[in-house]
Amino acid sequence: MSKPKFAMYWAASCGGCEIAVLNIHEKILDVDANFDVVFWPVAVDTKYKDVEAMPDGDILLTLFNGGIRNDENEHIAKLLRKKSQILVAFGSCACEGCIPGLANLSPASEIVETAFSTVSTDNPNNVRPQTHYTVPEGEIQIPRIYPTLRTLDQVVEVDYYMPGCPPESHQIAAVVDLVVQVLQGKAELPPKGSVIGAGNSTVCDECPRKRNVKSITSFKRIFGQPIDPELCLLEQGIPCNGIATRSGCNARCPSAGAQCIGCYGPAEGVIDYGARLITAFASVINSTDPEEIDAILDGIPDPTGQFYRFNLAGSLLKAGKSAWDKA
Amino acid sequence: MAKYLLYPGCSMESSAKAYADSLAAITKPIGLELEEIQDWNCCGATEYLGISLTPAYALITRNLALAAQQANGHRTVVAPCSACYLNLAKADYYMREQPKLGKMVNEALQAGNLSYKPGSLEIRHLLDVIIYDIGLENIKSKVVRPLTGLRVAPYLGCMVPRPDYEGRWSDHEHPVELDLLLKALGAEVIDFPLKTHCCGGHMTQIGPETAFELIRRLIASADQYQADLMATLCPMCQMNLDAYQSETNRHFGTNYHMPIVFFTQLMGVAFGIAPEKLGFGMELVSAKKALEKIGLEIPEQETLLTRPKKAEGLPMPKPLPLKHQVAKKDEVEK
Amino acid sequence: MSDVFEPVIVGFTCNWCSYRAADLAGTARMKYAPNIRLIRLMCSGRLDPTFVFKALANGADGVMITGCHPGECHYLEQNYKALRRFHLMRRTLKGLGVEPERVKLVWASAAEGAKFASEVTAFVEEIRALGPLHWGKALGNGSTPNVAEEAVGKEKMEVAA
Amino acid sequence: MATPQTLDPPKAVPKMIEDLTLLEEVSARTAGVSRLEMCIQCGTCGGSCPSAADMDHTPRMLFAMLRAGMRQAALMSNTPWICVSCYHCVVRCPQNVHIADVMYTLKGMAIEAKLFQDSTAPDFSQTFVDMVEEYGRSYEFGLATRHYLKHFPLRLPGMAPMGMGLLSKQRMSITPTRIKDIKQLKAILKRAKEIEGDNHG
Amino acid sequence: MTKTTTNQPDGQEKIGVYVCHCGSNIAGMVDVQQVAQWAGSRLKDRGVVVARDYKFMCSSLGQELIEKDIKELGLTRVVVAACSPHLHEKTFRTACERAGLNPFLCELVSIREQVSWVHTDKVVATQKSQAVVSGGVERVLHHEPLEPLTVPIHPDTLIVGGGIAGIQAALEIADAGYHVFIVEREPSIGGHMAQFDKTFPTLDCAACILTPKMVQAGTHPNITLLTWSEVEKVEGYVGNFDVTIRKKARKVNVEKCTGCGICQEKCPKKIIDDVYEAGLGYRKAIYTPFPQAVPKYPVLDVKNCIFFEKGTCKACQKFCPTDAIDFEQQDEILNVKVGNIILATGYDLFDARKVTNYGYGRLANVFTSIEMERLTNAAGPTNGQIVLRDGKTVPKAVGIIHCVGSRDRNFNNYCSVICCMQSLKFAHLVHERTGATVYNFYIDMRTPFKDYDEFYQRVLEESTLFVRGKVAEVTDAARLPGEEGKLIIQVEDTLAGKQRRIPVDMVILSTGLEPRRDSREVGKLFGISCSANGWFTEKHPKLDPVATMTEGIYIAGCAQGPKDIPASVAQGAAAAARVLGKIQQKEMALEPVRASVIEEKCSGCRICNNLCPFNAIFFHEDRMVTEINPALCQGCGTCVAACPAGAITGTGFSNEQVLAQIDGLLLLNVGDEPIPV
Repeated sequence: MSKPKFAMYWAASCGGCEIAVLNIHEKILDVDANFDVVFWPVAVDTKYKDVEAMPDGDILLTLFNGGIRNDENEHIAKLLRKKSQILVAFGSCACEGCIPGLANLSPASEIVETAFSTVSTDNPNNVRPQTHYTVPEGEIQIPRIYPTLRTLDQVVEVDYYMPGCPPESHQIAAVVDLVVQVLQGKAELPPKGSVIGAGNSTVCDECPRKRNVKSITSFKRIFGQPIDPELCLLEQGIPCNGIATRSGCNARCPSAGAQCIGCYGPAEGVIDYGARLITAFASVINSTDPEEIDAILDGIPDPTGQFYRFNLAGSLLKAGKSAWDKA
Repeated sequence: MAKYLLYPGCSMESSAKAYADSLAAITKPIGLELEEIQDWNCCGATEYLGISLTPAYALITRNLALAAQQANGHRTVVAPCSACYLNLAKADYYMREQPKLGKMVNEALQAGNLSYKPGSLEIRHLLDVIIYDIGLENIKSKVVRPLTGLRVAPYLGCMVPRPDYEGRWSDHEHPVELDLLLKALGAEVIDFPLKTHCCGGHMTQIGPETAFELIRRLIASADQYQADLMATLCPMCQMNLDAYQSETNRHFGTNYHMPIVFFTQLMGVAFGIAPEKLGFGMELVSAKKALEKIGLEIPEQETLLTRPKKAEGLPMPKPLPLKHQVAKKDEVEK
Repeated sequence: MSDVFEPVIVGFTCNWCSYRAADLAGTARMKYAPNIRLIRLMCSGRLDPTFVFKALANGADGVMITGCHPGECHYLEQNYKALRRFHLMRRTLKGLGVEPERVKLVWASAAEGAKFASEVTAFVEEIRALGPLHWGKALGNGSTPNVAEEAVGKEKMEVAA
Repeated sequence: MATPQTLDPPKAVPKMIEDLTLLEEVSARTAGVSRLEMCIQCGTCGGSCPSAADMDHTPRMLFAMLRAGMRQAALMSNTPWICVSCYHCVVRCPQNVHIADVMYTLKGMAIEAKLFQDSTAPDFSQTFVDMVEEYGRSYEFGLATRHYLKHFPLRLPGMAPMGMGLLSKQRMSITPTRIKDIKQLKAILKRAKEIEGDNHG
Repeated sequence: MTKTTTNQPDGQEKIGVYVCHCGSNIAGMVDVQQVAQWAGSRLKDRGVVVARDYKFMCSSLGQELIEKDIKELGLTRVVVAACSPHLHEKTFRTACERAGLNPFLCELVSIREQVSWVHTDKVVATQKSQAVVSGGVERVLHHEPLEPLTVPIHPDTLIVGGGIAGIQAALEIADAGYHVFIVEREPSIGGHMAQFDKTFPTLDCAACILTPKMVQAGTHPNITLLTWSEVEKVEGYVGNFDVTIRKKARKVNVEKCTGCGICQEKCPKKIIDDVYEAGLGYRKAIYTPFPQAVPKYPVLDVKNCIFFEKGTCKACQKFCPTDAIDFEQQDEILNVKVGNIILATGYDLFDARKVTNYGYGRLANVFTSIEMERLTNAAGPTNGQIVLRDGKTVPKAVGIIHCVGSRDRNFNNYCSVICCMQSLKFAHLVHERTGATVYNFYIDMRTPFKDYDEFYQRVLEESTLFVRGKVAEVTDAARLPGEEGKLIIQVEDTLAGKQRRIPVDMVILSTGLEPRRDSREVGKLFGISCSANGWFTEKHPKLDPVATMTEGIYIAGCAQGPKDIPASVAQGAAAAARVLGKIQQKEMALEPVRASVIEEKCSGCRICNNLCPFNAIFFHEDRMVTEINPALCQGCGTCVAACPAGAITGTGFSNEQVLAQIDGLLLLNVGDEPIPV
């Protein structure tokens, strides 16, 4: 009998996720062994129309990475949803917007302007993209940018979420294993909508650093001063997001002496990732004097960036006001 | 070595020349570096404030603005004159307490392309700097001719210990700093009850009778304690008590002879500097006799007016431990 | 609906002081703007920024948080924690381009019914001045956003000759 | 130099009705935060004042008068002029009222309203200020002589020896000193006066 | 992964909505019928099966209406839209309970205090009411049945402080047949009152009325006196406190000691007694603070003992007839279990040396009120003779200054309550014992309470000279004839409107009361708060003046604020009554509004660890997880809001409940424009 079909797609994202998948070493052979890769723009040459031609639900597993930034992204998201039995929001971008989601702090028009008119751009005729344009070879179409980037589940129904920027290879391997097990009837799929390839607690759970009762009198950048290699970074005033970030990465950054920046997104059941950090950080500030508190908070120069680096599009407010005002 | 910006004030160049001379004479021995604020102007004394708010504060603040320009790294302005000290400190404080005032003053300063950010300078009195920065031990070590046997009434007047916006002094009513300094010089310091009472201020000019009464109180009290002289740190006080003493005597038919000298002059004497270098002789009520006493034994006098030190009878309460700044200087403690 | 903008405000009140202040305003028949809807928490320390973001995301134009006066917290010191969170929350909103003034922290003791009433009315006016946030309408709840023409203005679509 | 401006004797002022804006006005025109409204009439100020004996009203009474809106009587009082700025009342006041600064305010208002019984003090202040504005420094000799000539001609002989003493001991100079950038100072003061004008017309 | 839309109810729940008219109180401004109809129709798919309006929901008929629906329609949730929950939440919860529905499945939303009474436009008020009801419905969907947790009450009581308030409380409880531990810092109970001579306004002798009570407390079978002891640690919660007490070494074996007093006689070391004699008298290195001390056993003051300084002496030991002196004796640590605690830790006196213009400590003949108490006390250093510091001269003129350190922003801005009467008492005593001229300097004369003003009248009759004015300064600087050698009181006589200088021989400073220097630490130790000034904060200033925010901890006497003896005694008794009430209950129910940690979600980040002022949160180092003690938790929810992993949940005010209520209030649940105002 023919192998179950596998697809992977790359919407608004950096491509790191594809690398991560290839990074699972010999496990990639299992993928090949167990699946028939029908659609994977970076790996195999399939055209959209080929996918459109497939019967609905023909694909068993689709790993969709990247957010929905333009009409092409949305079209393919909907298409793959129709064609796939299991659609996985793969990686931070698809799950919660990730770095591309930070563009939600500015209106789309500004983004286009920045892209086409800043010094970094060589654009002598000051050209702007157009959705339709006729060239001698015929008419070409360029995707239309949306006012904001949306997460996959804000556009289509998603079966599973796999967080991480990118997801850790050992986690991907584990998921591949799981699916293979399921195929061989050796395992059950987790309930729809659940997060796979990650833990249920937060990074601290896997973090080797010592921790005590916290009482913070100042926040500092991690560079330019001695850092106790044993002690919890937050206790040293380093704004480490590990406390609120889903476990599963084996606390890579903190164990390596860098603060967690939160790529694994919120813990199980958390509604707004940033809110958790705001309240947690504020809770352990050791001051009752408004001015002193403000002075201490100056140690977090860009709270929005600190708290929503990966989660903005997936947060309650989803975007900066300037972006939604235009919407 | 600390470096300070000096705001001398008008009197230092005229009525309080003795203060200026003696200060100049002692700075080297105690290693006090002073740099005069260039082209400073009068602080308005106690007069301008009573005429018009913004101009008065603008007048004062021009000096701070100039000082701020001149101060590279050093932010302490030292004023030897009480009124100057208070006016500078007050302007700085009120512009902080009431930003509106700060706005108006800076708007005025704009007209002279100047500006001053309240709180950017630290305004301190000369004595404050000598006690807390130079330190008593340091001063003791410089004493070659202790003022042994000289009974001195320490007199600070009003505007140094009060209102004391920054809490720099040990007390508003009975601060100990001057006493400690004079003791360090070896003088016999009387517990002068009126040490921070008023010398009459500008009343010598506008209501002499009022002023004479205030002068009388001070001189009389110091005399009761058989002080040989009064040591002050304020040109106005010195002027009133010294220059108006004879007039006061005439007014009340008294015959006091109480020399009024600047504490810096006594420091100079103790450091062994020649009196003439210290502005002695400029005082109208001569300190000659008092100076002669230095070094001589004085017979024990029963009649001296002193308070019962805890003799027989009921014990006295222990004195209150000095405020932090004093306390932290252990040498001051003893 | 009248044409003047009527802001929608969600208020979070401490069960021990400000909620009672609201009750007092009632028993004293003090009048204030009806634009506010109150939610009772045990303590301002219970306030989770999630609540505020949720309210704003779901159509509120402003959020008022009220608690016991500093030093008077029913739970000793929890209102100070609310104070810190409030500060950080406002900074974050600012970063998101939302006027921080849309979230206000008010201390009101159980005795301050009048203060509560006047604070509400004042806040309503402040928000009215800021204008609607209409966040929900724009992005809320998966409403399909309108597309490029609006994002990238038509005229920009032409090549600059 | 500017001809010394002297102030006219007070004109009769019609009786005023209670002026309840007085307290506020004084507060508003005082540097810093006056806290005048906090006075509990305890008398610490009146008790502390070294020159109270010569005052028409103790500071405490004066504050009561301000509350009662007795503008004319309050501004007429010699109390602010007798104040020697010793700040005893200020540090002792249980309500932390900025008493001394309120006195300065009242002087200013009295001059503005030309309400004072005796022009000695206002004159002195004015003369002093004139000199400062002219030279940027105070000029004791000019000040003393001019002032005493005008107000205590009879005292001059008595004062002469002292004056001579001061001169002979170079504690007073006959010629005034002028600061370098007097232009700048004058400009600043000019602007300051305009601002003051805009503030309380 | 974030959901903004309201999650659909599973359809299991049956909700009843009841809108109250409250006569015309609500119906006058809110169209209650419409609100009910709206809820019935628009909120149908949210689970509302019945919505009624009724004239008075809180009436028995109204309650029966609910009970009937619960039984017949099988309601699983109830929302009542009426007055403030603070008024009738209990009423409706009980109604539900009667009908067999868990009381916590009932939600009361206020449309009276917060709608009809404060708004003026009926249409708007009605719309707002709908929104409020909608919020209640969404919220109640997430309610869960809760059972109040009950804890047993240990019958023993700890009283901290053996002053008159503490003694009174102890006797009340002990007489009722329950055991009491009194912990007192000093070697004897009695407190400040034991230092006093006469007590106003009746002038009966303090010792005469206090000593019997002290003896009673000392001998009572139900009272354990722990003097020369301090509380070191308090663990547990109402009904079940574990208290650690340090019994400082007396160096005296109380089993053997008979209190004969020979040791004190023989002890060669004389020390100024700063505590009991207020620095005016002396004591030995081994001493009982005063003859009537309870217990009678002396205490050896190691700091001043020659043996401990130089290694020789031991006079006390040599002469002790019962060989009770034990230089080796060490501190003892006791652990006691108690159900309730009363703090009666009293006050400190304001340090008059801070008011330098009054010269205390500099001018010999300026005395403080407590020094005066000792001077006038027959058992005091002068045997009750009122004399100057020289120990012999009787003053001819005495000035008494009120409000020293009180009502003054430079020191304490509050009124110390007792000073006026205390000053009047001194005026009387001085007049009576010396015939001296007495001046009283006051800002305001405050003589409320029974027979106080009568006493003022009496002192007036004794021709005491009253001067209304806060004294500016006390000086020895003579200025006028007749002032030499005197203390001059300079003051504005505000009624005469002139400054006066009044020469006197003696000045008495009526010094104010201050919180104990360590009141804040003590407050922390017992988990209660202090006011800005440092007095312990009562649960309610009027309606619950002896209870505190922490269940099972009560306050009495000056620890709660300045007060006189009658008030302290009354509070002591009141606190005792409250404690007895608790003991009688044997066990008590705690509000089930509590926080708890979901262990598998807790990553042990310890963010929450220092957030709880009630010490309910503790961390298991071994398992690296945090746990919350439900009995200690007061349910504020601060930790719930703080947990970055969302691992802490709070019953009664869970995230789900609040978030759902937001949706409801904003009418997202019915897909309307958020609140058309």
